[in-house]
Amino acid sequence: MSTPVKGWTRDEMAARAAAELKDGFYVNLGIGMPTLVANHIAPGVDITLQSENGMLGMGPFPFAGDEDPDLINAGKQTITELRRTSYFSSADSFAMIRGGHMDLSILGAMEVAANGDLANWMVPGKMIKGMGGAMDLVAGCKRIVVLMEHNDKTGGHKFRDACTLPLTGSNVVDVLITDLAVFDRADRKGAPFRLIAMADGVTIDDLRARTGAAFVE
Amino acid sequence: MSTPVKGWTRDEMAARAAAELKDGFYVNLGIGMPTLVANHIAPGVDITLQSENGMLGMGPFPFAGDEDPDLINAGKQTITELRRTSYFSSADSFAMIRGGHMDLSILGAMEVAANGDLANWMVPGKMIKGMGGAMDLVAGCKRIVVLMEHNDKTGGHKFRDACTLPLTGSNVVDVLITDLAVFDRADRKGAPFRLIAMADGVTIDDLRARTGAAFVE
Amino acid sequence: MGKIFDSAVAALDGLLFDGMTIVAGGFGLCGIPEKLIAAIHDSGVKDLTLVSNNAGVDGFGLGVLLESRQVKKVLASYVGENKEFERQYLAGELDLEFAPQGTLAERIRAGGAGIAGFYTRTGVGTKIAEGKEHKDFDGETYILERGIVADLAIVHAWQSDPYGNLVYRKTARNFNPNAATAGRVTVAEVEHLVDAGSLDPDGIHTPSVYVQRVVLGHDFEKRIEQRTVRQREAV
Amino acid sequence: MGKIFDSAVAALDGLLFDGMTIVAGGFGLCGIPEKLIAAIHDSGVKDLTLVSNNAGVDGFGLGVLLESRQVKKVLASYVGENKEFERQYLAGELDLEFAPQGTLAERIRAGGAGIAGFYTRTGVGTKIAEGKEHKDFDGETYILERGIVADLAIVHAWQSDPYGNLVYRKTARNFNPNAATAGRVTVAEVEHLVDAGSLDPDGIHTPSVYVQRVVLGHDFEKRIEQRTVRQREAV
Repeated sequence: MSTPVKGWTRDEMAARAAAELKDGFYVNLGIGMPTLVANHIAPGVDITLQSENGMLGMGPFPFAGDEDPDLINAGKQTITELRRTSYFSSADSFAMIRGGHMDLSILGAMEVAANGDLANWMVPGKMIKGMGGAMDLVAGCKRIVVLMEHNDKTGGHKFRDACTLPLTGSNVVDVLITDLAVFDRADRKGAPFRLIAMADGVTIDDLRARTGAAFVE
Repeated sequence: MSTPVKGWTRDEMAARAAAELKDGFYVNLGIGMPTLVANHIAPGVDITLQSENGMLGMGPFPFAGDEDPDLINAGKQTITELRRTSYFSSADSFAMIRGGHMDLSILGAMEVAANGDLANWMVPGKMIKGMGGAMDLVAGCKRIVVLMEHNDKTGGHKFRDACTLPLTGSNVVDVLITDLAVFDRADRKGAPFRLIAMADGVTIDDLRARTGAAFVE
Repeated sequence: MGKIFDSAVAALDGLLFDGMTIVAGGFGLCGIPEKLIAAIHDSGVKDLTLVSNNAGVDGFGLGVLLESRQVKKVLASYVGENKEFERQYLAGELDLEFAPQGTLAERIRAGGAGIAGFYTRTGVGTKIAEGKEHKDFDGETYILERGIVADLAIVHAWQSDPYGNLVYRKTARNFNPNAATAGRVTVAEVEHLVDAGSLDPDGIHTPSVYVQRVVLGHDFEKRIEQRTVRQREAV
Repeated sequence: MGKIFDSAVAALDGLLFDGMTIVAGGFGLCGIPEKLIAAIHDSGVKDLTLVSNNAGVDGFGLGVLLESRQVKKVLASYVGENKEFERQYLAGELDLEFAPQGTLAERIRAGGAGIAGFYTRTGVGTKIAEGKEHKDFDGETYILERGIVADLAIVHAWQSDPYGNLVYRKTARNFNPNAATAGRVTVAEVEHLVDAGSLDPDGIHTPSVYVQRVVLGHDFEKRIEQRTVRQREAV
């Protein structure tokens, strides 16, 4: 097909995603790679992080010895509070999400389709752990950014014309950041994904060969 | 028809209604005569009053000089708080009411029908002020007690086979207390109102003559 | 960030337009955003649809917008305290929609929470149910009520921090936290601005995400509608 | 009144029956009613339907009820931390229904609030929407989700006063206030019993009307699932 290219590291992908964060944004970061985004927020950009288990204004991990079992994030990790923090119930937390008050969510994915469909919660035949808050986040946040490897471990397409896995949401992805490239859509009314950046060393032919979805340049 | 009888005073009616209050009850008292009920709660019976503008544990009127514009009841009267008081939003207040958590509400009425229909919010042709929280209270509270004069000023029937005025709720009244008598129903599944007490000097013939609704003795 | 504005006029700058829908907190005259209402009055914006439990009184609260004829429609649960309201309504100059108080509160909450509609028993069998979808659940009949989203929410709070986290005081809370969630933009007038970190994070009623602009008010009138007192008993 | 009970066993006395539905607060192992779960385990009640965001872990939280095979069905949003759960589910011994976390929270709130059903966009176009009523509002498609009422709600709170007014602490609040509204009976275990009048009336999370019984727990385990820390930087 083509010489394998190295592409962006996970941290470089997170830095790309951080560029989506604008001053004053309220943001929910999914579990896994999206949490790395917090390390790349530009100076002067003030972001408030939501944790969907009931917290706005999530702080960093505690110092050893300061862990509080009553203070965790949605990944069940111990965290800290900030001077801006508020706590609320799960129903209030998802009212905030479902009601369109969160500016942005950054999530991982198994598959993304050309029409913005997202699959990230179950693989048929494997034990299903549940969708947690992912379906609510993709249905409710104003803008959804997905961070995922461009291909699976066998080189298979994860950015595809249609998802093969059960969906988390339909027509919900606005920005797709992979280790090879960045794509975005102007709207959710049929606009196609447009390539806006490629990792050093990736050619458009490489990218097309490793992509199962139509996109525009 | 019959010699007019004096019947119960408003305070006596309120005392009758107070007998419906059991220890530990959470109660909402409507505007007007129902507020008198608070004066007749038996010793040893601990009642928590709700005010639907967002308060549980309503205290008495303040002493002169202690009025607080931020502390009013649903009748917009200045009140006080108690050691048990909590405040909450209007949506939370009516979640409490609609969700069936209030044991009892005592309301005034213009008309009550034999099937438990209640009319207490509008008279066609007159300026409509609105139903406020009355429709929510009758739909949501476990038990509805109505306090009203048995007849209107011209002697017309207010307890009737069917209401003539627009309804506040259908099949919602459990107990009807008038200046002449007390009626209750075993359930809301078709049980008729049953006469359980009459004011001194009222005869059953008086009562039947002054009542437009079927009831059982 | 910069959510704190110098005046009610500044806090509303660019947000007002003719024909807009405004949801306002307050119950009677308790907890109403009186400074923001005054600024809306002064702006001259017109053809407003107001969503509020009550419509103020003659000369105060939302009543001032009725007097200046800036209001096209009111959605409320009770409007009994307002003569000018009555005059305009009876003259056919004002559109009026009633919602039961709990249904109104839940519709506002639903709008803020992304709930397009919900089923309630409140109003079944009454005029309020006419024309609404009916549906049976577990043998009981419910009606469908719709969520409400407004172009602007105006609320009154006791305290705000610099982030726009709000705390309300006693029964002045009422519709304010619900209204705050239901505006495409939400502006809060507050009695006290407090330092970052001085509010109890467990005690914040409206998290900052809901509040885009805050103005510190001065000399609030906070009028009492029914001044009721009891007598001190003789010692 | 007398809402305060001496032990979790006493607080649950007379409330448990085979085949019942129990809604439990907690997120992961944070804010779970661990003492009440242990007492339910010891009671031997079986064929339970559990409504809870998660199902505990092996040996702690709701996991103990799975191990003792007291559970017939679980309604949750995420059950990833529990091997025994996986074994029973794959063996067909356990019924499992998933709800998106926000839909689950709203279904519990709705049950407590007398809302039979509500329309949400969450899950439209996914397996979750299969078999559910779809309805368009303003050009967007929503699905109907149902309110949940349980025979019993069990919650964990930080403080209670003698009336059963509850205050939760930090993210241990989570599903607890919602669950507290959705039980036909609600029992709270608390870390601190405080005197009447010592809670701020503006800061109570669960008003007393929702709470029928309270038990003061001792020696809570409050296990941490993911102990994550950062390094102190060298000075």
